[in-house]
Amino acid sequence: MTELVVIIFSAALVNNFVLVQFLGLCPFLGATCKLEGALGMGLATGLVLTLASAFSYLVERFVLIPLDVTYLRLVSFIVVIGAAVQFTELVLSRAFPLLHKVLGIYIPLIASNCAVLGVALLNSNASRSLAAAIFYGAGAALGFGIVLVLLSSLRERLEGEDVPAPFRGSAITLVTAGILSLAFFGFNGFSRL
Amino acid sequence: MSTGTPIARGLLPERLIIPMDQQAGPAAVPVVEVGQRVRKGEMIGRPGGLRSAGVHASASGTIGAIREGPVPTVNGLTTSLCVHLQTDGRDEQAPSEGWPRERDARIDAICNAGIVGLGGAVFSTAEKLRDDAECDLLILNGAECEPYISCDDMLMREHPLEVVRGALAMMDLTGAESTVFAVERDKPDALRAVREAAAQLGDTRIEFARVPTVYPAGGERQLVELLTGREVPSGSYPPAAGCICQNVGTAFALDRFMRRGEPLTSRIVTVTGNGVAHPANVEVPIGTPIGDLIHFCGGYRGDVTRLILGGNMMGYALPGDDLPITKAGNCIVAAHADEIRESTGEWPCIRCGDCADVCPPRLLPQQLLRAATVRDFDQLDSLGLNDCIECGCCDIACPSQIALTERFRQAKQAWAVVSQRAAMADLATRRHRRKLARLAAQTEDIHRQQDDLIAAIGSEDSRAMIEAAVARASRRRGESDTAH
Amino acid sequence: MRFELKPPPHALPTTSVPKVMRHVIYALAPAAFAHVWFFGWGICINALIATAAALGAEALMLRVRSRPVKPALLDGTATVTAVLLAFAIPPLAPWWVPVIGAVSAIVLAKHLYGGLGSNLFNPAMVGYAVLLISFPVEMTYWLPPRGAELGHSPVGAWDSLRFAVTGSLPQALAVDAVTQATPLDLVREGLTSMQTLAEVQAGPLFGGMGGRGWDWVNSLIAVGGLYLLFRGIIRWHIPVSMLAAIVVLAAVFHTIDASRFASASFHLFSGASLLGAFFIATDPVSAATTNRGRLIYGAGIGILVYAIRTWGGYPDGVAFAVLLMNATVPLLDRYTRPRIYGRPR
Amino acid sequence: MVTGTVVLSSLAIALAIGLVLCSRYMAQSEDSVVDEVERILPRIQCAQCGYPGCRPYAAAIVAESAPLNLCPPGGEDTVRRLARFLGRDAAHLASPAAVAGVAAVPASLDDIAVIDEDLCIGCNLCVRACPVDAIVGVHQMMHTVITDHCTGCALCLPPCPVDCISLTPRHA
Repeated sequence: MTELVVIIFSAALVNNFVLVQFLGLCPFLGATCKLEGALGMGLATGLVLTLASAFSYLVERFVLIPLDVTYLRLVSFIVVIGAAVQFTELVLSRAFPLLHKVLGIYIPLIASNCAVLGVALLNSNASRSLAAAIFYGAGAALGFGIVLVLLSSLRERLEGEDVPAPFRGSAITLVTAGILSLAFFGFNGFSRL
Repeated sequence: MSTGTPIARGLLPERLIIPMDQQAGPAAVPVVEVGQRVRKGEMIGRPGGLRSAGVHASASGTIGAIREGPVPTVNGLTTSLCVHLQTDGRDEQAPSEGWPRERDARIDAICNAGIVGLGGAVFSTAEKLRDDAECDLLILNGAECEPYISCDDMLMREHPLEVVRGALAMMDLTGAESTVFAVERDKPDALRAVREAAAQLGDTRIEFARVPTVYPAGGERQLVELLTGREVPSGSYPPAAGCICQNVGTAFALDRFMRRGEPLTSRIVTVTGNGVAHPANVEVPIGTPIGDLIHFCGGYRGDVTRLILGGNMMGYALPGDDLPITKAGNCIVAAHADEIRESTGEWPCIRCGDCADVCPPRLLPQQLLRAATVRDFDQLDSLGLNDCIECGCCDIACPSQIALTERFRQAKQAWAVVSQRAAMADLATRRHRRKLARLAAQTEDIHRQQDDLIAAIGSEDSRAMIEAAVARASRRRGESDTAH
Repeated sequence: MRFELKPPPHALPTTSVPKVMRHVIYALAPAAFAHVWFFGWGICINALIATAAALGAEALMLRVRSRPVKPALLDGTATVTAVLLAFAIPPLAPWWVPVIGAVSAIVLAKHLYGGLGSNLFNPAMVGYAVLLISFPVEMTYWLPPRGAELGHSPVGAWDSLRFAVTGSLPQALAVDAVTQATPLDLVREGLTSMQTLAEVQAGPLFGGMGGRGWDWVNSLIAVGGLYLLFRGIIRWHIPVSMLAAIVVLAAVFHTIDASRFASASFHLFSGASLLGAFFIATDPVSAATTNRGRLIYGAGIGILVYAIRTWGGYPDGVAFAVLLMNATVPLLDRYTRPRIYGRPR
Repeated sequence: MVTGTVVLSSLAIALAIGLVLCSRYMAQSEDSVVDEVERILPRIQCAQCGYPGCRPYAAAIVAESAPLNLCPPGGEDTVRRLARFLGRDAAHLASPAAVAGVAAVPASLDDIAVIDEDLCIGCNLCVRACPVDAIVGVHQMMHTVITDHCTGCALCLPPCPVDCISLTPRHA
């Protein structure tokens, strides 16, 4: 059991997908205008990530390997992720129309989010067990969500500040993201548990 | 500074400016004309509606003029109809009717006598007593609303008997089971005097509480929480928490009206500050120009840069000293430049939270400031801007010396404008939808009529209708041919 | 008589930002003297260089933004940041280390966000983190404390000044021979190479609780912290919750396995725990503003400091812990608001 | 090679069927977002954004067929709040002239329409133009504006043949 907890902890914080491995940066900068939007984005990506890591494992284990077509791994993962994203967009537009409108273009963009494909490929490279793969996806989603929420709350607080004109908008966001990844440096070297 | 000498009396200026709008409710309506001679205590303005109160001549004399003029009220300088009275120094007392029998007549008499809360809010006392919400506790507020003010303290020391008798009368009127006298810890002799008076009257329903002298202990919401642990719900008044707060000055005025039939024509005002020769508590006829009051206390001393009505914390600066003392004026501070705050907002807010520590309603002024700067009214609502009592504690505690209270006042005004426009917008939306619905219904009626007509074409009675119409037309044409 | 019209309240304010910052510097003074006594004049040189760089950067930024320069320089906030940075830099450091640290702190962490009161992260810690990650070698030139017999004369004031300017020491002293790891580094290396704690702590550098020189410096920092507490400059919530978190975690793990986890007192009096608790985490601008928020903020820093020290890759994680918790401050401010008088929730 | 294509296509078809089934039974609700956007607009129904009312403009914004900066009475504040709510960039307010079919007089809640009663010929054109029925008057008789209901939308100014309506500040 501690093995799974370690996976989640290391995927979420130690080698955080956004701030340490620098994957999934476009929603990280794009979808964090508002806290609600960032929270929604984190959950949506989390849903896609867990679905994708589970399905990609199953597809590879029960379809690609027996039929010896493992060279199709990348393409089939993309198909799986695309389906997961469509499913998430459906769920969002039906159950949370407000969130669907606020996130807008960023939901289909999850399909092109390198963190999602990254999880699927890393899972298959490290040939983890199904449970480990799902936990790794969940850990990555958790890390992605935490960082998204943090940055959006920081950006909302920045609205009232008198930031110098050239730095307003995405420039100060990038500076903040930089300092955030500076802080996440504290976590490297943790995997020596 | 001003508690050394006893209450100074005998101030009678030759000119009195008695404003009609002196209470929290609507302004009184004058009942006298120019040139008419009135005696002291005679009604010159009758209550102008609910929550209003009567206004009386503070001295005998002739009415010089009745005109609009600037008047210092609770929330700043406003203009109000004022009766200018030329006093003749004879100080004749007008006859007064007796103290009526049953409760409602008494409450109306109190209202006509112009008795209002003298703690500073000038809320109509009659209205408070009439409100028969189940109040089990009457709180007599002997705590000063601000550090330098000592009018309540001196009043309790010199007239304890009248104050306690007034309190007992209030208890009977409101039906409260018990009364608590709140006196600040640093006023032992006032407490002793009032305790002896209560013993003398032999009434056991009165208890005494020594309240810590921490500003703003005088605020009624803070006093209710201090004495009873209950909190007055946000946006409502103490009766909602089962208590009624009355100032000791109001009790004294009620007693004077009960026994001697004198309406509220004078009040005790603390005159203090380095700019006054002899700071003192003075019994001041209502309507006395502040200049005369300062002159009575020995005139100005040194160069006075600011004249404040009220204390240092919530009082506001007056443009000149020709303004009258109203029922709400409990203190006048003539201040030199060195004892008051000059600049504000030296440094940006460093979010240290000292202001949140001193805020009586437990708000977060640093977050309110940020939300006010960004004009985020939903955030201001959830942060409780409406619960801010503008006591000024946060300004004093702020290391960046930001004028927080003023910023919150402006935010409240901006918010009032925004919410008023939102209400108008809601109304406009409803009316627009109703109009669209009406237009849709009208077009629908027209369509239905056309359908009926179309359906009617081809049936027998429709052909008869057409021939009748043709016949009418030809007859008309026939008459018009013969007419030409 | 005409009088001036100013809004209430009219009473005089009781304090001001320069006064607050001055008290912080007074509180740091005793610890600085102990630092000089044990580790030579290095810290004073660094402090002066850092302060000069910080004030220079601030003046430049304010001039560029055409803001009044004089009041901002006199309010002492840049000075406090520089002095705190100097405490975190090793005494023997080339001149450009404090300069880069101070400039990145003032420009990057403070003025890019809009000057005093707007910075989201603690400027001193951003500066320190930049230095720690960009110049790992220079950040390990710590000196042995006075009194630890290590066979060579301690580095004099002139020697450290020479090193700061020229980067070279007099021939008698070689940089590697002179410099010495901090007790925390020694504990880390010892534990990773499977030595038991007792063996590691038997070395000459250890004595007292946090290491020979360090326990004096840290206890004087605690004295300075208590001074700030009683003057009301800082509140108890952050220091108490942070130190409590460290002590509790250290005690728990120490009882579990005494040979692999250091004792609570060692953690308390070594590295920057006390400096962090009283001076760095309590920086009002980047810390939480509600009391409950401060408790969570402090506890979070304590937990992260212990985690990084025990399992992390860096000897002392105070800088990263503070930066991480700074990131959570907007959330803490929003969700830990006290109940308002007269409102149900 | 053949097995590869078969595997992929079957995988895709399976997932597609799953999605179609899901989309069938979930109910669609769109208008809650339009309500939210409409509440941000000043809602004085002045049609100076080129849409016949605030709700149509809100629907256009939600359908992303209209930019956020067409509302003159809302001003920069409304543009900023719309951008904040929808997470889009806040462009500067389009100058009223650039908006199709706009009255020369900018609408604002701070103004109200006032009819110069002795010039009014009772033609009833303004009553039809007023979006909130704030003008009363019988045919051929003098008309007047109900100040509480008038939103200052200036729609009654153009249709008046004798030009007797003017927009004046509300609290003159």
